[in-house]
Amino acid sequence: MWRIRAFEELALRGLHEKLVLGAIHPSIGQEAVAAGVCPNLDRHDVLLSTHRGHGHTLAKGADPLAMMRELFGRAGGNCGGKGGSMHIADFGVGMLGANGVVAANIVIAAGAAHAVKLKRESKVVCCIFGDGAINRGPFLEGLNWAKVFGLPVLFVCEDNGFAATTRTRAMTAGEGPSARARSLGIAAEEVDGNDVLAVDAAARQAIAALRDGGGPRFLHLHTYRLTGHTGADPAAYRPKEEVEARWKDDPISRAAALLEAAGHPTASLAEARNAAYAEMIAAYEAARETPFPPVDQAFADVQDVGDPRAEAF
Amino acid sequence: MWRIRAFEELALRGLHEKLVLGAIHPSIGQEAVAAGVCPNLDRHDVLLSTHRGHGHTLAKGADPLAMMRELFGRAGGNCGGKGGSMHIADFGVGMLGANGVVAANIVIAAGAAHAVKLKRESKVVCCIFGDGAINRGPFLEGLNWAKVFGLPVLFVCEDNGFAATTRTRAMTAGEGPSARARSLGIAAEEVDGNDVLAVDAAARQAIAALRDGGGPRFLHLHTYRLTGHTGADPAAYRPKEEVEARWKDDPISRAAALLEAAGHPTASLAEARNAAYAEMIAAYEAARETPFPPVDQAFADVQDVGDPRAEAF
Amino acid sequence: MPFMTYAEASRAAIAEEMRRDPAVWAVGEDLGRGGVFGQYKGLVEEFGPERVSDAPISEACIMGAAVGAAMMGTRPIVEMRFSDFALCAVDELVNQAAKARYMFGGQTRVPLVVREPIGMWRSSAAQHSQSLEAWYAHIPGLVVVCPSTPADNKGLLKSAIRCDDPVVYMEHKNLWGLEGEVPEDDDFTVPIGEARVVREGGDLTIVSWSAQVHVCVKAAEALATRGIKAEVIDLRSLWPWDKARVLASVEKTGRLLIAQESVSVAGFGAEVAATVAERLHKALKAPVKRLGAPRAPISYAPPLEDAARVSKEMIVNTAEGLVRT
Amino acid sequence: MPFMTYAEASRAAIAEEMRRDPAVWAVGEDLGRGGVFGQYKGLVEEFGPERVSDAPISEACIMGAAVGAAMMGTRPIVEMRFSDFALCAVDELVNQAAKARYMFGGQTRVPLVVREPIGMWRSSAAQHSQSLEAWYAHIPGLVVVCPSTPADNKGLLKSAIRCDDPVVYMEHKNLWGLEGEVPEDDDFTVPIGEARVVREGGDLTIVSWSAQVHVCVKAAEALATRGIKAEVIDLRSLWPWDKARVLASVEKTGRLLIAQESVSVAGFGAEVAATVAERLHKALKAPVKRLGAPRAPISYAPPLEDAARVSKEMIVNTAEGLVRT
Ligand SMILES: Cc1ncc(C[n+]2csc(CCOP(=O)(O)OP(=O)(O)O)c2C)c(N)n1
Ligand SMILES: Cc1ncc(C[n+]2csc(CCOP(=O)(O)OP(=O)(O)O)c2C)c(N)n1
Ligand SMILES: [Mg+2]
Ligand SMILES: [Mg+2]
Repeated sequence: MWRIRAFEELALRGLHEKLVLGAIHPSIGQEAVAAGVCPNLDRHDVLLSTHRGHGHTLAKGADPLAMMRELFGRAGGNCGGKGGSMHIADFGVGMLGANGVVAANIVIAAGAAHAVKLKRESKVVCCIFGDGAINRGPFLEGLNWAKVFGLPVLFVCEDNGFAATTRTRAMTAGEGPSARARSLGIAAEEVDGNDVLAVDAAARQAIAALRDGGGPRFLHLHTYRLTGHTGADPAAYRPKEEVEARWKDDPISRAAALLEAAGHPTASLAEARNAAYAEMIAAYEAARETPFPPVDQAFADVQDVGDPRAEAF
Repeated sequence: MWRIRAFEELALRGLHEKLVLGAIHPSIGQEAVAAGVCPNLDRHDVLLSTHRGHGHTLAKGADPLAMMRELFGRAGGNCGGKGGSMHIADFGVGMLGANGVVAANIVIAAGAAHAVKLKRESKVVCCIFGDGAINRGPFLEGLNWAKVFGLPVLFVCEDNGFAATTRTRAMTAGEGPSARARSLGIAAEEVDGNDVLAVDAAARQAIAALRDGGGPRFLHLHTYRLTGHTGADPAAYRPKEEVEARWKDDPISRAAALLEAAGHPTASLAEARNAAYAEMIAAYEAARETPFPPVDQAFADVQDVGDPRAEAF
Repeated sequence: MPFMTYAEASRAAIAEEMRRDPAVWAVGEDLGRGGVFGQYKGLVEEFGPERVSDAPISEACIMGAAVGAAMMGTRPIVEMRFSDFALCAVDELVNQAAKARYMFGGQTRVPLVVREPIGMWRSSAAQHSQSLEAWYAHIPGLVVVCPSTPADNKGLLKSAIRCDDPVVYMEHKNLWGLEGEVPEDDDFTVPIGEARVVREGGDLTIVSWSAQVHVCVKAAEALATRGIKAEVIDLRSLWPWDKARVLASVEKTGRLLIAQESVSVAGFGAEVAATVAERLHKALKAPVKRLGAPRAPISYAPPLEDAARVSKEMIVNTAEGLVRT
Repeated sequence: MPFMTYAEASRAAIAEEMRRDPAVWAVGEDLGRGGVFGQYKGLVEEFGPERVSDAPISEACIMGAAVGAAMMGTRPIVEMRFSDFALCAVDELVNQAAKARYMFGGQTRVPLVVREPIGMWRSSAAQHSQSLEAWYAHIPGLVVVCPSTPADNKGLLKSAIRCDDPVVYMEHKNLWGLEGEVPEDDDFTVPIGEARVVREGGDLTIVSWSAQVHVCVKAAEALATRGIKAEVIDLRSLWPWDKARVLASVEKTGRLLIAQESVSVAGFGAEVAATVAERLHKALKAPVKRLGAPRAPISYAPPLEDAARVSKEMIVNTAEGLVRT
């Protein structure tokens, strides 16, 4: 979790220093979701994420330097600098992408799992999305699909209470994500998403069930976004007291307290924290030194047939 | 119900005589849905239907001659011959259209009810759709919307067990329509859709609740399509015995038996039947004598600004 | 005349029309807090949350509900946030809104305005940078408007709200902060379908729309220093588009250059070029010429993003080439 | 060479490619019973319901799932039934399938084929008659194919299935029953991007694609009886499109007529016309000319539906006008 926190704090610094040029969506305060879910996936398992995907991507094993380069739009970024934060992806570690369109990855995840089934592979697919995503059609279509075809997908609703500036509760009918999943015959569990151990346990169990071929599973994880929606959002739409109160529930502090209580020396925790920051600062420095990709990359990887250049023949 | 049956049998005759040129989707065997639901709506209430909408439209009060003309593509059809069966509509009686896109009317109905609320009118909106429609995204989005905004919509799932050649059961996860509605906090009731009295009672109650401002309601009506999906479909994908067995459950025969048991003279039933056929035969004959619309109608009602003709200036 | 930004001008247009006509309302995600670009700021305070309504993340339902609400006598303004997200609601716009009036034989109308901000905007990458105005110009039943100045954004948005047809209203994200003089008059509107001659000239005609117009004007200024007088025409709307004005200009200049930010292949520039070539073949002193984006998605990295732009230099060089032919 | 229909040719193409490559599979509504036009008949019997899969009515998920499945190493064929319904899945096609390879910097590919039957077909009216090939030609990342004959439908569909890019494959509903000779050879493919010269001639070039090609051929026959030799070119694919072939032909004939079934305004004909006008201005003996549908939805009533068609007579008359200029 410290690695995620450090990465995003540096990404925010990059934003202010105009090294990061597009929008970034920090997951500060939500790290227990990434840290609790993703380590339960093997490297060859597949993960799909959201616009708020740095943490998930790191936790799936992506290289922070390549990620920082991507956020800076530099050569050697995971996507060669062409995607940026909202399209961060590392197919080498089974991370099939953040997505700039809310809920779009839900149907893509269903299809990834469909391929797993067709190819008789043993992989599982995990798809993380926000609480705002459950009101889009693909949520219904993708969950229905996964259940109908009995596919190994773990759907994870990372519920931070907000969709941009809007409290999702006000725009969500009924009891919410789990009730919807259950109405589709999908076993669903609700967990405190800031309790990394609880998330870990629930994810482990659900993923084991997937591997046993029981069809899709659903986790609803309650958390809170401690920052603005984007790096530029002051989040003036919620009272300061609310945010302050939620800082007390910071998943990192909670985990640290647990570890301390379990006898972990405070020094070793500080060490972990310092190592995380050192790693991410190094990534930051190295990324800023990396050049932008060569301009001809703008015309590469478009498609095999047909030349993208307007003047081409 | 006899009027609907007679209308559609004549429409099928029109298909075979090449008077009806596009596809038609008969609701033969499903008439109790239209006859049970629609008379509970006032004329100024609003109805939205499906590609299989002749019965609903008639039961909402549309003129069968104008409808038959529409099916024949003639002048004086409800849509001036421009829509045909799949776009049958009669805004004069609050029938806002069949729709060629499955589930599309669910979100449009939510919006119609939104206007009712904004204008502080007392109308209610009724939206009928098939069991196949519940797997499309607009089902989720429209129901969620109606509930979130507390809108007066009666959602009616006309469940005939099939989506074209596919048994919907096989493509539908979970317990089905009502469970999904309930997961969105919408009160839902399941009714024998071939029992016109039961449908009528359920619809009456639900519509009364709408008028009391309780937000959307949901009815799930079980029925069976006794014909093919379209007028041209031999429905070879289901055993003859299945269809024969279902003919015993024909809602018209069931209603007739009830009426007879209640002491209605058989003759008066036959009279009603004969009157229905006479009415529809007259519509058929009058429609076939009606000319096609003038060609310049192809360019009318496109839009106020800009001329649709390619050569126009 | 007061000075205001393109975003402020749109707010003024909506406020005036909402005051004028109680049937007008707006719906979209985050509108209660002013919208993602602040283009609804202050409106909920004046008109309340029913008429400036939040929405769930349900683009298909936002659009579809607007269709139903429009058929029932209200006049919704639909906010899609980025035109890219409107791709989640294409059935509702193209199969429903655009066709309802026609396929129901004139029984209904669908007076709605869909705001779909377009264009490249500081490293927004492939899913937040598209300009698909050509798509909607191709769809019968839709009106397509692409304002380039604050005054036009007020006047055209007011016309769009008053229009009885569905209007795809495409503001450019890079223009939100652009300032300019904007008439205060409540009755000020800009008619849809009339191009604006931004700059007169007799040597060649440059046709453009949306943010690209400003690049064309800079190019025309540079051309003027080289003795070339370019007439710059801002189409303002793509359907209907002001054929008469464009043809009259090209008849005068004998040369046509079209510059667009959107992808060149099958873009709207092709329609303009083809129309002029069809009608003014003999009057043309040089071939018609288009400049547009390559057929590649938009990149995040700035130098790659820039590779998709039609720059002032490209316009100047191409225009010179045409005139020196 | 065996004789078969356009629909049968497509079945043969799929069967051969499914035998050849176990990664190929098909998914869509009603496929298990042969598909709504019988274009999958017999396939489920040979390949089983996993590889010829039914689907719920979930166009967005059919398309989106295909994107995921394609990224994971399978090669889905997606059936949309009518291209109109593909409008329920535009985000999945345009924001996801078309852009994934690029925006992830080449880390993945999305080898899928979307079958989207287009065109007017016996009173199908506004929501079942559209031809939106121009839309997809405008979208970077997509390949667009519009076969007009049984042989091409086999050869191009096989190429589409083998292609590593997402292909929008638009068959014309009115051609399903068209018969023609079709090579049996498993290795027979038609390369994407090569136009077909249907008929040679030196007086003018007629460019078309999809079902409209057959109307053009009839028009060319009629023109021949009047002493006018028209060269008819079937583009076969709109992206990439065979510019070289079209330009060479117009260089020879000096005249270009484009005929398309789809709406003329902002249609693909504009791209062809603009390209030729840009490059061959001096070689043109007459203005380029387009014929296409009016900018109106398609009607149900046959005489109104016909009013949207580009007829043989219109082509003949326009061609004569160009040649007699
Ligand atoms: C289809 C679509 N609609 C709207 C947006 C704009 N948008 C980006 S993030 C966001 C909020 C998403 O909320 P949620 O799913 O809860 O995720 P969170 O941001 O809270 O992590 C919105 C509305 C989008 N990207 N895609
Ligand atoms: C979005 C969309 N997908 C597919 C179709 C083709 N189609 C027409 S009717 C139909 C079956 C619909 O089933 P259901 O909703 O149960 O209605 P029913 O036909 O049984 O009345 C299908 C798949 C369509 N019209 N629209
Ligand atoms: Mg959220
Ligand atoms: Mg059904």
